[in-house]
Amino acid sequence: MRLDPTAKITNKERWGGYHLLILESPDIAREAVPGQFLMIRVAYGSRPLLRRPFGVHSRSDGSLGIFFKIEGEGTNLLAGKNPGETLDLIGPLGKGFNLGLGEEGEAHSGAPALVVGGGRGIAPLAFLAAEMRKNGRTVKILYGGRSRTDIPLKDRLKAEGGDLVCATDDGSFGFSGLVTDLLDKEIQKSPASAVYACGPEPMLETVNRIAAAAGLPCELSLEARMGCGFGACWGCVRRIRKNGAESWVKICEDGPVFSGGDVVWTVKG
Amino acid sequence: MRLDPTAKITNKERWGGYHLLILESPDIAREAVPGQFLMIRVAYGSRPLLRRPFGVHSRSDGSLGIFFKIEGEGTNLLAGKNPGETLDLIGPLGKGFNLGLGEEGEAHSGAPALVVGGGRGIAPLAFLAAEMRKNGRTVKILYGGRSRTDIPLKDRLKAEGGDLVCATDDGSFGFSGLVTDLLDKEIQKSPASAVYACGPEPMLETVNRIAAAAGLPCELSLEARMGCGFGACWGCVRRIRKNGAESWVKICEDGPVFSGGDVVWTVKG
Amino acid sequence: MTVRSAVDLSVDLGFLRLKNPVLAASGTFGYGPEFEPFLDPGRLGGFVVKGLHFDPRPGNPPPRLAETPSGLINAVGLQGVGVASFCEKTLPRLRGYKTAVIVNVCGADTEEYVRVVEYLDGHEGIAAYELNISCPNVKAGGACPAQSPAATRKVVAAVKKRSRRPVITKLSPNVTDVAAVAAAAEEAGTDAVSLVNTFLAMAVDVETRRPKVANVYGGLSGPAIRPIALRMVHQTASRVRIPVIGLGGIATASDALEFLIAGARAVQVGTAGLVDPRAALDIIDGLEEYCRRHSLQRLSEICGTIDVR
Amino acid sequence: MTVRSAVDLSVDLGFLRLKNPVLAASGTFGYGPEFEPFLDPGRLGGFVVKGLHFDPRPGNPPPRLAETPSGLINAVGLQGVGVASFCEKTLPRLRGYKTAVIVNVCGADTEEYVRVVEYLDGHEGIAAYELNISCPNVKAGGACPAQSPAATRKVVAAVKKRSRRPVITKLSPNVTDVAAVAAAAEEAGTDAVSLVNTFLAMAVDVETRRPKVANVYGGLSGPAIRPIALRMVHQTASRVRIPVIGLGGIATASDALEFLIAGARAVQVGTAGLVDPRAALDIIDGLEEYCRRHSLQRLSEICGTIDVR
Ligand SMILES: Cc1cc2nc3c(=O)[nH]c(=O)nc-3n(C[C@H](O)[C@H](O)[C@H](O)COP(=O)(O)OP(=O)(O)OC[C@H]3O[C@@H](n4cnc5c(N)ncnc54)[C@H](O)[C@@H]3O)c2cc1C
Ligand SMILES: Cc1cc2nc3c(=O)[nH]c(=O)nc-3n(C[C@H](O)[C@H](O)[C@H](O)COP(=O)(O)OP(=O)(O)OC[C@H]3O[C@@H](n4cnc5c(N)ncnc54)[C@H](O)[C@@H]3O)c2cc1C
Ligand SMILES: Cc1cc2nc3c(=O)[nH]c(=O)nc-3n(C[C@H](O)[C@H](O)[C@H](O)COP(=O)(O)O)c2cc1C
Ligand SMILES: Cc1cc2nc3c(=O)[nH]c(=O)nc-3n(C[C@H](O)[C@H](O)[C@H](O)COP(=O)(O)O)c2cc1C
Ligand code: FES
Ligand code: FES
Repeated sequence: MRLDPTAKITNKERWGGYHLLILESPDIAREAVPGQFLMIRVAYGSRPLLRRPFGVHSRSDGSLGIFFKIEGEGTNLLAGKNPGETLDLIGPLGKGFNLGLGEEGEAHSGAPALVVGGGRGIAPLAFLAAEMRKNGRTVKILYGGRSRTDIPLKDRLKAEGGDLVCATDDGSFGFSGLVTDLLDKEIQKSPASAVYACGPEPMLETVNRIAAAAGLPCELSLEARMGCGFGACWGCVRRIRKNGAESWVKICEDGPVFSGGDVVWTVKG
Repeated sequence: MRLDPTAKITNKERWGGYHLLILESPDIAREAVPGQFLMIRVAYGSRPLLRRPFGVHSRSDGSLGIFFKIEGEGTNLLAGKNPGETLDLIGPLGKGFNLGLGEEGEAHSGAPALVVGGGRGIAPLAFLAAEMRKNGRTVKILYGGRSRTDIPLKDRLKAEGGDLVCATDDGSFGFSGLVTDLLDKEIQKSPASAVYACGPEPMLETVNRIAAAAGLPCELSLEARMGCGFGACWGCVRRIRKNGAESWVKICEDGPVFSGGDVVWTVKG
Repeated sequence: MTVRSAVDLSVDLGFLRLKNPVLAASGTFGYGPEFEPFLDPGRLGGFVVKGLHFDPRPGNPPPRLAETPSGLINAVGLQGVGVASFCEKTLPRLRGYKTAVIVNVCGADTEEYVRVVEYLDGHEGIAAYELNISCPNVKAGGACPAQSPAATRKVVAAVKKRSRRPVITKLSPNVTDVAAVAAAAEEAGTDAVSLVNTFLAMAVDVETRRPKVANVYGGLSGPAIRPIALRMVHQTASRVRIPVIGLGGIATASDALEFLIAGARAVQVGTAGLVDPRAALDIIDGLEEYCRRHSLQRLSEICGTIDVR
Repeated sequence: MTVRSAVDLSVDLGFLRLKNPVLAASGTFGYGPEFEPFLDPGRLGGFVVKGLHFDPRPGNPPPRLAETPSGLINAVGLQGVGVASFCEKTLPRLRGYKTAVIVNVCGADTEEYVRVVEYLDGHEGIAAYELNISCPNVKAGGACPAQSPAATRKVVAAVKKRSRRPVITKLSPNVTDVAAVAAAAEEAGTDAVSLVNTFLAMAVDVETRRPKVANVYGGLSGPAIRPIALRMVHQTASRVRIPVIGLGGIATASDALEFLIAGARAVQVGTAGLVDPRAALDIIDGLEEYCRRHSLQRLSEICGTIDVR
């Protein structure tokens, strides 16, 4: 974890409201593992005031990629940055995915790991899939979005040589329906060793239920508005079960990746 | 006076910290007279919150020029705008110069009008000089700055065919000394019909004293931080003598140009 | 062809029906005519004229304004023309506007508030008074009646006894318990409360070591104060039965909706209108658009519907 | 070669000498170690540990944060590990820092404040206590002892009677007269006051009509509040003799200088450090640069030098 106030933007790509930026930041790149994230300062002055969190989407030779969707003021400002400009980053932050989930002594060890991304949730999963494949693990990516314009990385992920199945809610590309329906189908069809997911809350809850029902280990990357990203403000908590007891746990420090079984979906009281 | 939320920037020039922008805004351009100003929104959102005032520096075919110096956040943002982008303007605002000052029945009617600009104060005076010349009046511009880099418009003003004398505090170009010392010298040397000035407060106070001592009519363009620019907030007042009585008068509405004799320099009580 | 069903934006304050809930705030809309180049005042729910004392007032020396992050400090000090000049020179013009004209009434003491109201009572074309008992720029140190329930009660009761028109009492945010002051005003008979006036504030020029406004303290307005103003409006609306008019940093329809949902019956737009003189109209359009999107026939349905489970 | 004469940035609070006047504020600096990746804590004037109750506390449900123009609303609700865990697991590490460690002390009632202080008194490595009697995120509706001079007097007197260490009382801005509360704390024996804690505030999601923080109200911090905080610090410094520590929206050296010039003896940096974890260091460097530019040998010379003629 470190501050790099002058990470240079070396490349930029755009698909509608989705953007990819490549940032040169050798020290942070060296340390980053899949599932970790960066806190990026989108403006000086105070509008907006807080940094914005983005998962590490790719890594190569001292550079990191982030892939993001324009949601509001911060992401809009970020989308306006151009190669040659610099960005102020903190990273890598949080705990990443367990790349060996479901491999040791589990029922379907050796079967593909299913990686389920909804919309911009694909961001950290691309890095995860790439690293797992480097480790020799078989990976199948399930990539869903509302419409074909919401799965802009499909060609690239395909080109990277992996098994990829797409789903769109409106049926404009690939499987017609929710990516969770696709997951259900895939799990019925053939064995899998583990499920990793990132996306909107309702999707994650369903993924978790499906994985649990199938007896598959599952890791989910969660989100929350973050004040700092490095554990100092206690602003980003989520209800998590640890050794049987529930408590408010910091997503930025103990997450953003949690074991699906530890996440409490409905808090009582 | 009107709002033009989408005045297109058609040209941009830069000399160190000084910038020139050409804005396409036919309706405002048609109405503008020398000495009037524009209120320009430099950012959406609230950082900075208020518009910034800039004198009309030039006009041609439906376009207006503004010439400004980077002083802080607002001017810095403005300097970052590029041709093709649009700006949100209100204008033309305030009352302009009396272009016939010192012409009718005054002692030196026919002698040149002296136009004294200090630093960015040259901005509205360039438009004034151009219009007076169009009206057939002889104009001599006295243009002062700290150093040669602070009188970036010297070549251009010269090229526009006018009489121009420059002064720099450090003697790096033209007369060595304050532009007010130059004014003193010029007035001693040859007759003049009137004095118009814009620049820092201490300069204006001295210009006023020199003009008064020489018995010359004098108009000054004043500044104040402005909340609105169109008379609604009463934030921009200056002590002004009117019919013998002093009061706080709105610079944006009753100015920014005032007769030198009406300005109260030190307020008592 | 789709027929757009009409959205009813009107709000009923009991004593006054507004065509929509968006008013221009006092001191930021001049006397009214200043905005004619930019908008038809008839499109507004109403506007509040700049604060009027009985006699003309000189106001504070400059500098009167300082900018802060997302905020504006002003120390204008209620410079103004006085009631006589207002009624003679400005009011006739305002009568032509097809909107509610509310006059912001100021006073150095209870007696002056009453005198101003009595004078205005003799002239037509005013929908209501807004009692400005909360201006931080007049007394040294920023004290004002709205900082105490007792002082509030006194001024409001005295004015209500004489006024032939409805009275809105404008509250100060510079208090521990704004709802208690609102309750005092309600007891004393005010027809509505509006809040907030500006927050007493300060900025220092570190090079000269002098305050950035000559009056030392001034009033902070603008988006910076919105979250505090909104909390105060919510507290007040939860406490009193009279209508609450919310303001403080409103610049967009979404900002206005926050106040309405939190319990305000109408809103005022101040500083935002200085920056964008058409802000109030954009807000009105945005409210209509919101109603369509949420299939609301009447905007007033959402007032006070905040869900605080 | 020009020899740069040393600038003395140290400030003397009477009970505590700080190497420079810049402290990290409570709740925004974690327990301390969170910032080790970014800075050497030994460069700070000091830091205030996150608020500690006697027992561990669960804190409020999320969402706990909402962003507003130039501001941050938080409703963390003092989630924390409790004194025992702090003294056992964290304090030993803090003893290695070459800076003043101040512990922010919380309590549900006077008794708990006293219990926390007594427990901490048994452990070394703490320079002073900061009594947090001003957190708006604990009681429903945001009430706290610092909203009343009487309640403040009671807590401060009780703690001062037992504490073997200096006590800084942290004041709330949600009051009519902050200087009166400061005076009450002074009478009750506090060694210094720090102000301000956060402003009680609210934001509403207009699509869901729910508050943006689950606790309904939260505390507003950040640059938005600076002008109000600065006014309060000026009022307080003009009233009490004990040192005043100023905070609220400080993000740059110039911001810090505003507070020092207005009468603060030291400052704290809160929200700015969440955004830029090195903000406090940049401020210290900026203060030194200011002293050089203004040929000041000692920064403390400027404290309270505001010119309000
Ligand atoms: C650990 C982590 C990793 C993330 N990685 C990515 C990524 O790789 N790519 C990507 O596109 N997005 C990612 N996000 C979400 C991204 O941070 C938000 O979309 C962004 O902060 C929105 O900022 P904004 O100013 O554009 O929107 P705002 O105007 O601030 O908000 C717009 C909407 O987004 C919501 N939002 C704001 N901040 C967050 C947040 N921190 N988490 C969730 N929702 C938020 C708001 O509630 C609001 O509904 C990540 C979030 C977290 C917590
Ligand atoms: C009627 C009028 C016409 C003007 N015309 C021009 C022009 O043609 N060209 C030009 O370069 N400048 C002009 N100015 C000054 C220009 O408006 C300010 O330099 C600008 O607003 C500074 O904004 P900022 O955000 O960059 O600086 P800030 O960060 O806001 O302030 C930087 C410094 O400038 C001072 N300042 C800020 N606003 C004003 C203001 N309105 N008047 C005077 N000082 C101010 C501040 O006190 C501070 O010392 C004019 C001002 C007025 C009132
Ligand atoms: C320049 C200025 C002048 C003001 N004058 C008055 C006034 O005369 N009477 C009054 O009640 N409020 C006055 N106010 C306060 C506003 O009406 C309003 O309460 C405050 O600015 C908060 O709203 P805003 O953030 O939308 O501006 C003034 C505000 C400003 C900025
Ligand atoms: C996330 C967060 C947590 C806070 N926790 C505490 C706390 O535990 N104790 C306390 O006295 N103040 C707490 N505060 C208030 C700050 O210490 C400070 O008083 C306030 O934020 C204003 O300063 P700032 O604008 O520099 O942040 C907290 C503030 C924030 C933003
Ligand atoms: S974002 Fe600050 S603790 Fe997690
Ligand atoms: S700037 Fe608002 S009245 Fe002049």
